[in-house]
Amino acid sequence: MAGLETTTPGGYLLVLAILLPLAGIVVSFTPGGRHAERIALYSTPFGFALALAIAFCVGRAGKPIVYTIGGLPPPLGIALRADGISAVMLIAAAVIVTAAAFYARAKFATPDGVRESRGPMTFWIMLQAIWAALAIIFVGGDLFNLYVALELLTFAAVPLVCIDGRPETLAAALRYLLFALFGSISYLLGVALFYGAHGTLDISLLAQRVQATPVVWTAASLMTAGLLAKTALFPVHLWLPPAHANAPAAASAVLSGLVVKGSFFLTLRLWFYVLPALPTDNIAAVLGWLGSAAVIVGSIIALRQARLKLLIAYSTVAQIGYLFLVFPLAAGAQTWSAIGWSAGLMQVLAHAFAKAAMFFSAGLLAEALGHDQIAKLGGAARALPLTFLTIALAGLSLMGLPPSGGFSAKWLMLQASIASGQWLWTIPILAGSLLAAGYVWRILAPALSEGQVSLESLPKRSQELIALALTIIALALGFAPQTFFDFLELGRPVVAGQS
Amino acid sequence: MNLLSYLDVVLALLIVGVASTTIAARDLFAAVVGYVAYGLLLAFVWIRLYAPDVALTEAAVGSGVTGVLLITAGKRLGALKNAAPEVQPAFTFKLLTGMLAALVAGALAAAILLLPDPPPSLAPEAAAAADGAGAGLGNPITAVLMSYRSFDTMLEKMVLILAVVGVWSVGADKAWGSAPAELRQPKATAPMIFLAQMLAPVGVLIGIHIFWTGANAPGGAFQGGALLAAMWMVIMMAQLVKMPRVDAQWLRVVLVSGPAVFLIIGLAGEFTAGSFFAYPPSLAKPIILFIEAFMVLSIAAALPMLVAGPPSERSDP
Amino acid sequence: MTLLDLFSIAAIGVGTFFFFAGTVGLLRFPDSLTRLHALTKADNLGLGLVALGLLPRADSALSALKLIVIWALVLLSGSSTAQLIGRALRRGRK
Amino acid sequence: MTPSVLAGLVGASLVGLGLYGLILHPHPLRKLLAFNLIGNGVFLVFGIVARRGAAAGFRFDPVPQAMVITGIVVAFAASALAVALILRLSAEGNRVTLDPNAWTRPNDGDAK
Repeated sequence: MAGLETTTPGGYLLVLAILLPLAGIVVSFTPGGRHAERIALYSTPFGFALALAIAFCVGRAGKPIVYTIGGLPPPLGIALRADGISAVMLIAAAVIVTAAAFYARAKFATPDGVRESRGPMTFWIMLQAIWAALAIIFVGGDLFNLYVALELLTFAAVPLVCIDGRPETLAAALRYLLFALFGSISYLLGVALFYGAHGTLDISLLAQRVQATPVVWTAASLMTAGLLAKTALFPVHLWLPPAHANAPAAASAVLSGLVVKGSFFLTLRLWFYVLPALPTDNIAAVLGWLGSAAVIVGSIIALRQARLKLLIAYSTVAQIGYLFLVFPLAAGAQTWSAIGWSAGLMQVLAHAFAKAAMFFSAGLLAEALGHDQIAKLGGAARALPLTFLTIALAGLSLMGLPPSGGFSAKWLMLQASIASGQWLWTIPILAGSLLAAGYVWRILAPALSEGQVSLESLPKRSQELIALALTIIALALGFAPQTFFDFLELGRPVVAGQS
Repeated sequence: MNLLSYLDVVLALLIVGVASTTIAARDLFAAVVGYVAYGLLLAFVWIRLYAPDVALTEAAVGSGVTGVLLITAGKRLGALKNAAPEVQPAFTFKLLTGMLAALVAGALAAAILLLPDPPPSLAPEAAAAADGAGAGLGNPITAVLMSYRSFDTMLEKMVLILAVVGVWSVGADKAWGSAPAELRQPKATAPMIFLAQMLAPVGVLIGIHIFWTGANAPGGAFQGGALLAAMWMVIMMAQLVKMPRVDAQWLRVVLVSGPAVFLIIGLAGEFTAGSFFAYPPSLAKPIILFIEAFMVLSIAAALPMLVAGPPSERSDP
Repeated sequence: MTLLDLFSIAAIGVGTFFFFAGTVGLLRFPDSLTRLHALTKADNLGLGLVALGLLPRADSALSALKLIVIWALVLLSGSSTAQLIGRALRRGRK
Repeated sequence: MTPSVLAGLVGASLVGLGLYGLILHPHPLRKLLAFNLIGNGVFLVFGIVARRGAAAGFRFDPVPQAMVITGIVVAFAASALAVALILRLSAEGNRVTLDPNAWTRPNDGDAK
């Protein structure tokens, strides 16, 4: 059979990037205890190196790199493909997972005197599982394979939410699980219909075959609905704040920074890679409106929170809203759609780093003060200067003030909406920034005010520096050169004649 | 319409009817029992769709082990005496939900009826590949699971491991390491012990047989493993063996053996057959059976552990 | 039609009748113990007769053996669970 | 009406029934049952797709059938995790509810 896809140079790296954390789980599980922690920590540099190597190969080839598993090409076999966005997301995941792992050493060390304990064992295994699942999501080329990856992500994320075992965290985890299961099953139903209509689940083969038939529309709607439930886009965001606010800080950072991006990434894959040939104006508008509503509603609720971690979690709801503006702003093959695409991806990255740093800092704050009530933060900034510097700088990126990745993202979004004549989207973009300034100020104002706080303990300097480092990445993204945005375009199918 | 078609219609109505009662039942336990009965009926539909492998899996896992899980859960919830009366949702909410559900079901039914004709299929490709990558396996489903889509199957084994860790992690801190609560309390009765003693040896044999024939006929690692899992649960219910401690090394090794062997052989494929998760053609069938043997063990250990729940403090000696 | 065919028809027919009677009993009998009684009749006799009727039609000795094993297994599990349910009922009454 | 069409209608009804129960039932175990109904409906759709794909001497397309087997095992694992959470939650209090606020003790400001 001619025309079947074959493995490209460097393709084997994609398999290794997935198998490394999976092997980590297998090896951690049997001896357990301290070994799980060591294996997770020691594998991070290798994972990071693999992500860099994949990015290098993609950049050198100038097109996606491919691996056909078992040497069996699609449609019968499964292909892995890494393009520009896959490579960048792999690097971002490696950085944040590494940061979370080193940050979590303080809380999730196996205590002396026991061979193994519940919290650490769960955390180190699930952290590796999240990494593995995200790696598959970023490079997977087969919709059913991606379903299994989504489930892997769910099974890894839910136990992290209730890792400390309080009843409210159990309730949050259960609610998260039910939403996530609904999301997966809805996605799977769409997968079944796609297979029934076109006899393949390979993304690039489907892209050549799909037509705007009712079956395809039903399949795409079901998959999108499922992915939105998992991404917590308004109005199916209800599970997110309690889940993300109640998890331990290291887990919250990974959940808010990366896990919700996994299902968002698949939404991008679906509409921009599987269905680029479809006239998607209406769907893009609906997603844009839902995103705008999320920005406004999420920010307003964030403004009213009494607890810092809940405020940050609602801010995630709002910032996720921005992501969905990419659908109207990057549609089709206009000159502005490249700007919209860059803006969307920049928002993914900037939010991932800034939000992870924010949760890390909130965790340090709660540990040092013994609470995370915003009203009782008076004078805390003087007691914990480095932590509050991180919160302020990360807040800068969330608001979208220069110089920061958040600024770049929002600036590019404004450009794309004006260039495309869709000026209506500028309203939620600007309003969201103002509201974000409001909720960041709500944290900083009492902290900077006069007052005396009693510290239960001092945060570890290394943990503070990890949070600061992530913030600096979020700010540095604001200086990303044009080559970076060109890299993000690698492998993105652009169909002429659509708008 | 012949007789079989009438029976099909009766079966369809029966399934939808029983499914409705599990949704409509006022009592939690009645809903659970209805669900188990419904699962068995569903296995017949799979037979009618020429899917004996799925029918076996549905009967063993989808209805059987899931049934044990749900009934145990219903019983434990009932024992807690806290199934407080549920707040009934408002009528308008019910109406709106009903309309949404009907809309989704209608759209789905329409989509199914509108599936293209002639239908696309990978069956010809699978048939063509049966001698090469299909590795001479007579059962095309085993070939798909273990060769063309072995990556999915390996990941799904990982999902089972994560689910076990997840279920264990729900327990109390101080219980970690100890055994889950016994499936049947307080004491096994004589008929239960008799049943376990008589049934288990036969069941284990049949389980191994189903796994072994799975290479060429309906059956395979999933179905065989599920049967072995059921036998282990029967023996544990009769308290002929104790529930294992979750930190027992042998249990962890057995649980992880399936994915571990799969992973190692998948990695080795790069050197023996030129690609990850490829098998050398001459050895493909024995290698696949080798991997499947460990998968059977993993499944047989994982399913009972998932049913048993988190480690419990009470079971400490 | 051979004698064996006639035998099959007769055995399966009677077996089906026992299933029918058992089902009617399950639906109509007043309490759990009597319902249990009806059910076990269907399982043991009904299935046994159906298996017996199918025996001459088995295409190999192995599949004939399978039929017998199926019946024996159902007999075993049916009688044991009937015992278990009965005991549970007695405990409940006390 | 062929078995595939009939099974398709059953599948669609199961998805509808399950969705209704999933949204409406307050008790998480009932929600879980409803989720399993949806799951079965989805698997049936795969089954129909497989049956329709009969070709080349096969009475079914093996690929979707293999996917159903994977799906059934994953769905069971999901049910087990949910049951574990439900049982633990019910051991904590006298009402099983999904509302985390209902579990928050008054004056609970700490994030520990």
